[in-house]
Amino acid sequence: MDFSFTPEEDRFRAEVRQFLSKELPSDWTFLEDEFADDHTRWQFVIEFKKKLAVKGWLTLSWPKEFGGVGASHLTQTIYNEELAYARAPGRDIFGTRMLGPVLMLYGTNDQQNQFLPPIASGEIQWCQGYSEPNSGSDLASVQLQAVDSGDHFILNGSKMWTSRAHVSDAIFLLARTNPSAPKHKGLSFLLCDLASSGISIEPIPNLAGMHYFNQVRFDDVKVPKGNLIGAKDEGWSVATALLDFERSGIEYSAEAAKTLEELTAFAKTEKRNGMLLSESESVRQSFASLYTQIEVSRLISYRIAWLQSTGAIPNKEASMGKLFGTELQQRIAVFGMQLLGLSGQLTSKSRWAPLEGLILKQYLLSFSTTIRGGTSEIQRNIIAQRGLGLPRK
Amino acid sequence: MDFSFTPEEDRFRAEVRQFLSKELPSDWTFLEDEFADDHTRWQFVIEFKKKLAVKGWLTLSWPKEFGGVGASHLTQTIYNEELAYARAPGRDIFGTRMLGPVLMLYGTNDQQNQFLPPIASGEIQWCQGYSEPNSGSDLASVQLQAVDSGDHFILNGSKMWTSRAHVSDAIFLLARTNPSAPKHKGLSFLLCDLASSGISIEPIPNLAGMHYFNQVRFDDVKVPKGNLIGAKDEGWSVATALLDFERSGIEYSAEAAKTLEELTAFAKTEKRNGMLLSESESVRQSFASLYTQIEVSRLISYRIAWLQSTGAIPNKEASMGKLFGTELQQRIAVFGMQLLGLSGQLTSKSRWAPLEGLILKQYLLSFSTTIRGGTSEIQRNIIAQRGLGLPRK
Amino acid sequence: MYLDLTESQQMLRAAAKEFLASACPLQVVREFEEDPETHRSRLWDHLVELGWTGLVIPEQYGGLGGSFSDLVVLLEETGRALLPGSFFSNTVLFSLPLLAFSSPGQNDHLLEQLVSGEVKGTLAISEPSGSYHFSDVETRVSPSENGFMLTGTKMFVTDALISDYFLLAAVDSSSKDNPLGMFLVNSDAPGMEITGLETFTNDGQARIKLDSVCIPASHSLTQVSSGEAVLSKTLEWASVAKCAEMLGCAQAILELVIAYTKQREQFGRPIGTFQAIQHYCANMATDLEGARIVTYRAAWKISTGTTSEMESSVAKSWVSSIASRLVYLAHQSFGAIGFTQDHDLQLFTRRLKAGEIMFGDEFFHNSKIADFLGL
Amino acid sequence: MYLDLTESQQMLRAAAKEFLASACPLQVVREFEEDPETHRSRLWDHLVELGWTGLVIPEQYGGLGGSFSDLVVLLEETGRALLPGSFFSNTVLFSLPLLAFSSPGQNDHLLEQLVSGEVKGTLAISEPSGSYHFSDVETRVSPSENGFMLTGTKMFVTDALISDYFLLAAVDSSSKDNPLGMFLVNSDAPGMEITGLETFTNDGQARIKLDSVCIPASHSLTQVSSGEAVLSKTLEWASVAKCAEMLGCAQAILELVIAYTKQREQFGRPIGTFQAIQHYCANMATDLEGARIVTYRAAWKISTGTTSEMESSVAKSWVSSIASRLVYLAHQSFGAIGFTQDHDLQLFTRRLKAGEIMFGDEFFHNSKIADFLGL
Repeated sequence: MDFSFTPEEDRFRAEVRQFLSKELPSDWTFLEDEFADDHTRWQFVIEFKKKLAVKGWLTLSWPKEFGGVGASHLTQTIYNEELAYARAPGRDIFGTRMLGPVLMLYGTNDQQNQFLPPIASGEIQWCQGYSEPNSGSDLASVQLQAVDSGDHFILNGSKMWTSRAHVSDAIFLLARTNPSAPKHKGLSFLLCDLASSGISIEPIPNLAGMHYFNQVRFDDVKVPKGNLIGAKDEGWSVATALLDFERSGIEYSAEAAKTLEELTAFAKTEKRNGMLLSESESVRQSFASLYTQIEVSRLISYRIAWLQSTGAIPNKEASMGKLFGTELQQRIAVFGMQLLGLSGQLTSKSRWAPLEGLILKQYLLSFSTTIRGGTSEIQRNIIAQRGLGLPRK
Repeated sequence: MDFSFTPEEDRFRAEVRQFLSKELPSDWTFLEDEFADDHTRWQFVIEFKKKLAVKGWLTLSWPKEFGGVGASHLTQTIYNEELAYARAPGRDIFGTRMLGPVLMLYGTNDQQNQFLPPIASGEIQWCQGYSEPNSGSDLASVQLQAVDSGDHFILNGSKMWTSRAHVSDAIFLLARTNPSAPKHKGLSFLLCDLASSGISIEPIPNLAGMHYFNQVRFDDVKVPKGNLIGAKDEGWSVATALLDFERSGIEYSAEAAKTLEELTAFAKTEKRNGMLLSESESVRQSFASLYTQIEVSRLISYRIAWLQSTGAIPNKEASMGKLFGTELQQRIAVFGMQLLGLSGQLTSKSRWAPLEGLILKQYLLSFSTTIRGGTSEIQRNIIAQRGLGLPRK
Repeated sequence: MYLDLTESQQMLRAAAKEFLASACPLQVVREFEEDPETHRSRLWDHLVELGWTGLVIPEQYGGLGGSFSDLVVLLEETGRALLPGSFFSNTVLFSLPLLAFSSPGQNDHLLEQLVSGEVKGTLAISEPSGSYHFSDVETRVSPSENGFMLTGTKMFVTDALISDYFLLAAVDSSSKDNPLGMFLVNSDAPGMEITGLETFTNDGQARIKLDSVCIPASHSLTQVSSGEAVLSKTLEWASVAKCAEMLGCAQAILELVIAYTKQREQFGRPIGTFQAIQHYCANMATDLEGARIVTYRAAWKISTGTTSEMESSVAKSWVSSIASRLVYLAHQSFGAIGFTQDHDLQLFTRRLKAGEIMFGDEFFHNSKIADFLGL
Repeated sequence: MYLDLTESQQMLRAAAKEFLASACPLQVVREFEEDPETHRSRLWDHLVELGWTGLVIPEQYGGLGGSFSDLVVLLEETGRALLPGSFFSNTVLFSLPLLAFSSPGQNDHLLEQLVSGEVKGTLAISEPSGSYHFSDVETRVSPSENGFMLTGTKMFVTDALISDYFLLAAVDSSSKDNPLGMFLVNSDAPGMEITGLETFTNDGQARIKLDSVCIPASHSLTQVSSGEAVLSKTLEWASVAKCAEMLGCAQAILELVIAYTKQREQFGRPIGTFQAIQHYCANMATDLEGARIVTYRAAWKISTGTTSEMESSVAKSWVSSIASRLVYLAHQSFGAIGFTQDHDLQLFTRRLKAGEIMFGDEFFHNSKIADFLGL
């Protein structure tokens, strides 16, 4: 047993932390879901991502042959932890963590040469087109049609919940190329330029009023055949192949730790009924319990990263990390709102909002954390069936 | 809206309460599950039941034509509440609340004349034979065979979880009289003298070391045909007919209220770290929360009783009452154990056990409350499917 | 015991349902959030016409003389419909205490004006600390020529921007026995500065700065009872009334969930067939069953004029405690669609959460309950 | 970072598993509860033979010189097997502090005797108040001829009836700086009265009454560190060691549940196919995943000699908090059968609950964590 990081890993963490504190405005309280809400802010995000690219950090874990640093999973986890803790922009999950590895595994040399470098440099923003209006947890029920038409496919249908499509350049997606095959067969993995003719993007603002999700409609959109990744009709395997990207879920505990620190500072200055909030025994118990849960979440994530670093595939553990981390975020959000009391109602627009309205934003966003990226119910099913071997039927 | 009881109801409550405080030893801390643990104690229970019978209370809600008082559901609820609050013995659920009404509905005149009076007088102790080794929540999967043999049936098989069989005189049971019929058909409702030849009773002590449950084995046991209640092969309808007995579940909140009062007294005298437990803010919060939940449970029960008094059939509400009441008992047990700390480990045998080991007993018994009488899962299924109309398949 | 609505309450409910369905569909709720002025006066005129402004005010002032239980019936429906505007603050936070604590004749005219809808009032207690504890009231009152002078800051004052009067808590530090006073303050009195607050329900809360605001002596509401008594009763009524609104709102959420999970299919079957979803719904329904009955009980206690503080705190503690878990279970049942601004669910989610916070949350009321329990 | 057992730890675990499977099946656990004497000496001799009594004691005293992490590996297995007897108290509650806080040469012979299994020791802190707070120690110590004299009452002393020595906390009220002292007391010293306590795990806890018990000056264990330091470290180690036992126990429970729900059929299918049961199991497994990693982390911190109090409290807070919900979910999955004395589940249930209570529960450790957080 050794829970320590190597001196190089510690140095790297310090370097990332120093970079972030230098490059990020000290009053940065924005959350990922609102980066793209505002044009000026999004420009800052893009510039920031490019700075990360210059440091080589965007593709930290990519193998050297694909232009990456070839860093270990633990290094990548440290990086992700620090960026999440700082609520930093530039964590390009769709490009660097999802499409990149897919291309390395299934792309032709030409496709790799064409698509990987712009991801690594931060020039191209990708988004992900899996979900559709009628498919939530049931991902394989894709209805977007891609009809073979000589040197290209013609796409008709729509994608839903497409995060940041409105500020992205391109989308990777699953489309049905063989409508007569069973549900999981007959899908193909395609890359599509969002500037293509026939594409329209409609915002789906969320309950916090932020524009993050979109519906992307495809009306006779042409996709060149060169943009087919892997074999035709085998897109399901391409999309779900067990990719070796970092999946520790370290972000959950990192973001939670930051919030808990901010709430601690609040509790130590704010008085109610003549007493500091931090002097209340039940407030103290809540802080201690949440701190404990954050530690649990963080250690579960470290273990996932470490397992990956040994070449293991921690499926069950990743589901546990996601399940526990996101439900923890909800518990912190509820506690934060309780602690703030009436002031918790104030939005970030109010000059009287404590912590610039951060807690309210986090509370409102917390409804989605246990849904997106695989609902808590799906995670529990996976843990029980795949992890513990309980029977399906 | 009127939440008040009538003056007569209030008077009745006072009368019951006074009776109980006079007739019960002041140090009575026994729980229903241990009444039959000890011969002397069980004799006291039986005598106590007969005293209740003399007052007419045993058959409070039976119609007058069957020798009852014909009291309203609310009066019956008050009675049940007071007995539960006092942890009094003599609540003969099997005889007065279950078999009695079944006989009134399905029994012949002869059967009613034969079996009802000894229930009303408290002379005969009945137990219930529904569950079997292979049927838990799936009650209809009865395997006990009853073969038609002229003027009697011959029973072979066994019943499980038979509460108090070891101190009972007779058992009412479901047996399979038609093995080729579907699961819910082919069962018959029979009455069987436990002194019959071929019956053996084995104790199933529970995890608290109490003897409450038994396995009852039937080896060529003869049951006269006159003991068949309702038609042959239609025992399922007899057993599950919606009987108009009091089902408010008032016992849950009544027992809980008593325990919370005892814990309150403990917290107001016991010091830890130089402070009374009752001065701890988180202890105060827990007490207040549990008190609130007891009130909720009690009011849900009153509503069920009131609905019944109007002739309504509160299925969904009764499931909610059971679900909420029993889970509340678990929360109180957990809190009680937490409050007692190390002393909570001491059993009733220890002279140093606080509250004579009551909290530990309640904690250990609390594992069964959400299982027996219909598991919490079954209650939730009923609420969702029958109550809210969610689809089964 | 009679645990159902009276016949007249059932009529009141039916009429309210009908009116709200036509005058206040969710589209109006949305538009009101964006721009209250489009619908405000139309909705208000309707309420006056229906007599709602005088529901709890005796007939001698032109009102209907309804009970607190009647009010609860109505609020359950306005909560279910998410009725925007100042009905709650005007009736619960202003009319009720004015009625109960005015000395004979003191505010007769004002009560008539409340019924006719000519004037509106609201309550101003909380301050920047965001607390309902009496000890946190720092706004100062001192005697002035012909009356009193008030200085301080009030926060989270509901409907302050459109109210004509505030029932306002202030402290006279020179008085040892009864430092807390309750005063009627005109919204246009010199020295008043009212600023709207951006809250997540856009429900028109405001900050009020009082700079040496002078009011006549007759505007003290502590001639009959102490300021503490006025404030504590007012807060108690407000918390039970809020419970009623919340349970209507929560009931609407449960109905949305049931309707959705019955028809939404995933993996080839309605998601309402999944045991996880069924159990979520069962939990929500059970929580709500308790919420309804504790709220009705508290309302009945208030209506009958018996001691009711404990029962009121029990109601608000319980209804607040179920709000957080209910909204999470609802969203979890809906999945992504419930998280969008376009979906109606979020309208209810935000208001239910706000209700949890208002007039004391679970912890605030648990502290009171612990006191009552002698702990 | 290396988050797995070392090779030697894996061997230790395998050997422990093998030994416990043969020497300590659950039948032995049951018999031990009824009548400890049948198996006590046989089990003890085995442990001595395997070197377990010297696991954490350096080679110079004849021990194996293992680390605290090694101990945790072993305790996870003894927890899984519910090993009865005094291994825990002797090793964790006595050998560890004796080793760490004896002055050079002070207890060399005793350490050798602990390794050889000739003597046994345990810890006596709590008193009738049932508390682990230092301020609740009321047993008095005063100087006497050639040493100290002790008077007071200790409660919940594990394995007191079979121990030769007690490491005992007492207060010298005349000392202002370091009132708390830790002393070695012989079990057969005049003035000692040891009475067994009936607990729900029948684990041999006892009450000790000390009436002017005299001990030599050399029996003070506060020559190197203060009494508070000795006690606080001892309690810290005990709480992490208890976590290890508990997680072995909890793992065994989860495995029982999985095996049962896979085969038990209701309504024509294994109950393990019901989503409710699957989600219960997923929750238990996730809680346990966290329990294991926080315990290992605390053990690693202790092994490396770095500051570890916070991490230890985090471990005990978490493992205690999951214990209650885990046993309820397990029983809920089993239904009635798990509630019987004959079923093995209850053996684990009772011990896991007892573990939650020992050496500070969730609330006790949360208070410490809040202090560490500067709240």
